[in-house]
Amino acid sequence: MLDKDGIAKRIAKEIKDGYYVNLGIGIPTLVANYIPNGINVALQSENGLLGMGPFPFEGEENADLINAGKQTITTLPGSSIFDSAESFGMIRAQKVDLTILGAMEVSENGDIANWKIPGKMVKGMGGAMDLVASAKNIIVAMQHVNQAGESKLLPACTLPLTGVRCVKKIVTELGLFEVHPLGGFKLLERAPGISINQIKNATAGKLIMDTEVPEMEA
Amino acid sequence: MLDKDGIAKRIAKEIKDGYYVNLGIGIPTLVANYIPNGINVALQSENGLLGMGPFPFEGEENADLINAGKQTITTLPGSSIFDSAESFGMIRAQKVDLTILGAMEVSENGDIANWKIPGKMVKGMGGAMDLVASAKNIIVAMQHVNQAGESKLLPACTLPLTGVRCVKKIVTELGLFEVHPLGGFKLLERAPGISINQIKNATAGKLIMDTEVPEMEA
Amino acid sequence: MINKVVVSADAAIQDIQDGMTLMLGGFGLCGIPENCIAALIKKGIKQLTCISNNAGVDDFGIGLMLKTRQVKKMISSYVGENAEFERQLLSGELEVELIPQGTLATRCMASGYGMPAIFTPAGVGTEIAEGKEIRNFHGKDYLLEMAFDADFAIVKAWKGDTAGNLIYHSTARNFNPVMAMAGKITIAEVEQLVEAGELDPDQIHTPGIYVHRIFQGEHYEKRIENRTVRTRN
Amino acid sequence: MINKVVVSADAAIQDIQDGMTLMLGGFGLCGIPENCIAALIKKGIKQLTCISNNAGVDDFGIGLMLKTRQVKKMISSYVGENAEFERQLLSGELEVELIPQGTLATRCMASGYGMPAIFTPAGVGTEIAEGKEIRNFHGKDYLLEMAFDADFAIVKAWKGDTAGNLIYHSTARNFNPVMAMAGKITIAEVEQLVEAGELDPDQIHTPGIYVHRIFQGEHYEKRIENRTVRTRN
Repeated sequence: MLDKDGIAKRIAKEIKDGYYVNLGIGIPTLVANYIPNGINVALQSENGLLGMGPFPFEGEENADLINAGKQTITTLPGSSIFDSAESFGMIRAQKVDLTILGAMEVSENGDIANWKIPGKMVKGMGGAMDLVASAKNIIVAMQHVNQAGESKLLPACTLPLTGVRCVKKIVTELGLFEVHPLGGFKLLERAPGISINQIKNATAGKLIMDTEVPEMEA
Repeated sequence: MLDKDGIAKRIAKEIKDGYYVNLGIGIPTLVANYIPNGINVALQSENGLLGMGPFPFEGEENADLINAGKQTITTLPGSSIFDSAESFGMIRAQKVDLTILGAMEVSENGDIANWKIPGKMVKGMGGAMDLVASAKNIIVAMQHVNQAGESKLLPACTLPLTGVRCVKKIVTELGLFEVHPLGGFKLLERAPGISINQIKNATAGKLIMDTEVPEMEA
Repeated sequence: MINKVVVSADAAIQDIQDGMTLMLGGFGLCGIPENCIAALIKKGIKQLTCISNNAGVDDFGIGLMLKTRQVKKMISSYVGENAEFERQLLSGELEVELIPQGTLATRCMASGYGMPAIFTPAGVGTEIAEGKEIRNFHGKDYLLEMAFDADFAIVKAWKGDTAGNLIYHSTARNFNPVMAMAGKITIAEVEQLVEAGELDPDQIHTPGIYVHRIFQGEHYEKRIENRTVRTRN
Repeated sequence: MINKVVVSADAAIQDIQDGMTLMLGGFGLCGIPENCIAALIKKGIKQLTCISNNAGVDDFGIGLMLKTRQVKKMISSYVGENAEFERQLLSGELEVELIPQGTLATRCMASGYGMPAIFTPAGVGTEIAEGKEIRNFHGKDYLLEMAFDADFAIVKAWKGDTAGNLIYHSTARNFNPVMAMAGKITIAEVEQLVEAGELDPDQIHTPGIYVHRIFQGEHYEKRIENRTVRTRN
């Protein structure tokens, strides 16, 4: 079974040299720690920054330099700053190669719900609806089941949608899944020590797999 | 009768303190020379400059600094540079207070034709169609009649239009005219030494006037 | 050049009326017009509709205007951690319209660019699309979203000059330039106000034509919402 | 950071094919990609559709590509003083589409902002509106104009870094930033190429994400089309 860092680490392998990547809040943020050596990427923060660097050293925080999670961060050599309209302009124009974000539910046709639970205080969708409507490649990082033990990989989402037919891959603590063009979650890799049966039991949506499903490399 | 500088001088009196003004090629360019003392204006050049200054001194021309007429110019303290989309964005958003341009024909409902003569090589409309479609105040500077001696103030334009119902005032060598909201050219001022009859004879469109029409102040 | 300087935040906001629609720049607590918010509270202008990406926190930013019940409606993309906000929302005292962040930014920009409406795919297939016109271009669906119409835009910049030109610092830029373009009247507060001519024309982020009033603010707190650091080894 | 540097104009344009659509930055002869134009002529790529505000003059800029009959179609707002252009146009060798300058710029920007179409009042009531959808917003008519679709955008900047970030100088900015955003592949030639980190992130006009290839050009002539001066007293 993967922990949060394990999920982030597996997702990091999906990043190719030269990618511009937008990382959502939560597990996706951890992905930055596992980008392989020799892979040059630039992180886009939708509040208006390309080339986001690590957190500043203590005492070097700058209130004017934050990421989309409102965390103090740094720039890297080659960074650029722009306004919010240009930021979402480059997102809509698909200049960002990969978007990694969390989800409450994903459906077997790639719909995603991650912004609203009816009856609970709604904080807003932030930039998520723009990102999922435009990104050419979206990977979801999430737990396989919710706190009630129910599968988050569903035939259809039950929560209000953030976007439709947009998720390409999902990494959970149990494995790596691809959303099949004709519908269904195709299991590509099992997490270390996880059996096919464990995955079947935790997946409410249609599960597809080849006869042999490899275990994820460490 | 006004010469070109006289026309420019009369138009300059229409400029109010704090105006942003776009000047077209030809007579309108001369208006910059007659802006009254104490009137602060900023000239917008649609290739991407606010705060256009005079021509550079000989030897100080900069190939990177030109106006919409491709003339070498200078900036003034407080100038700003921007791209072509932002330039026409501010024009469309009516941030430019006054547009002054030349015309081949103006109709009595304020239509303007100034870009194309059928059968002749067409060079293009440049920024004129954007300017006339968006400007809240347009003054036309032109000769009252064409080279064939025909009136350019017409019931309806005969040439292909640049924009419709947009011209507010016209200054020719014969006088200052306002386009009446219900149609017609209202004569507001006669050029020095010009009689009402001279103006009537040179104006094909409907001419409107009060019983007394003052002569233009020098 | 045209001089846009006013003496203070109080002077800058003096004709803002109850019931008006304001755009307020900033992302989270970063790049917010602290001085103008204080002046709006001091003057007690009420029933405001505020277009702002966020609503501040309980004791800073727009949160301060919520506490004094000056806001009738928030138009935002994310309203974050704000207990008073939540209380007013649940009690029905406060109206909230949630909009995708890119749509919010682009509806501001549309206004500044004289475009009455724009097309965006954000929200297609979601409840955001309800009642909106959907149009397909090249096989993809887009929503038609209208340009915002705001009585005032209030922005915060780093440097500004007397002609109203603005330069922002780092990610405190965010929504400020697109809102600066979009206000019927735009008020800019700056950390440093300089004479026209001191800023390089090539480095202006917001040309002065968009700015109607400018003043140098004071006592910037620039609060950090989420301080994250690395420790040195 | 991602490195976008290529060795030369020849390398930058090596996969441009006959019949493609190119955007070329510049206004008049100001801010034009001189090196790439020379490389396109050297390689002899033909049947090009060129989106560019102007078409150069007889012996400079795009005019050079007209002389070598490499251009099938020009999409411009003003085609100026160019005898060869006029000859080819009248003889039917060259196709020309004239577009209002603001529409041209905004159709580039729309492409870079992922907006499939925009509304503009420019051309309403004129022959430009023929066959186009007209829509009324708040009592005013607008034309629906489509985003451009260009295989390559070729722009010229003053400074650039290895990550593709660009800074333009003075009014040589013009169409370059909006075209840089809009190309499927964007090539930037710069007068000075520096290492990533040497440019201030706040002063970048075109973020590197839009630029696929960058190189330092040489022998910039920067010809002046209309030299106008004052004499000193």
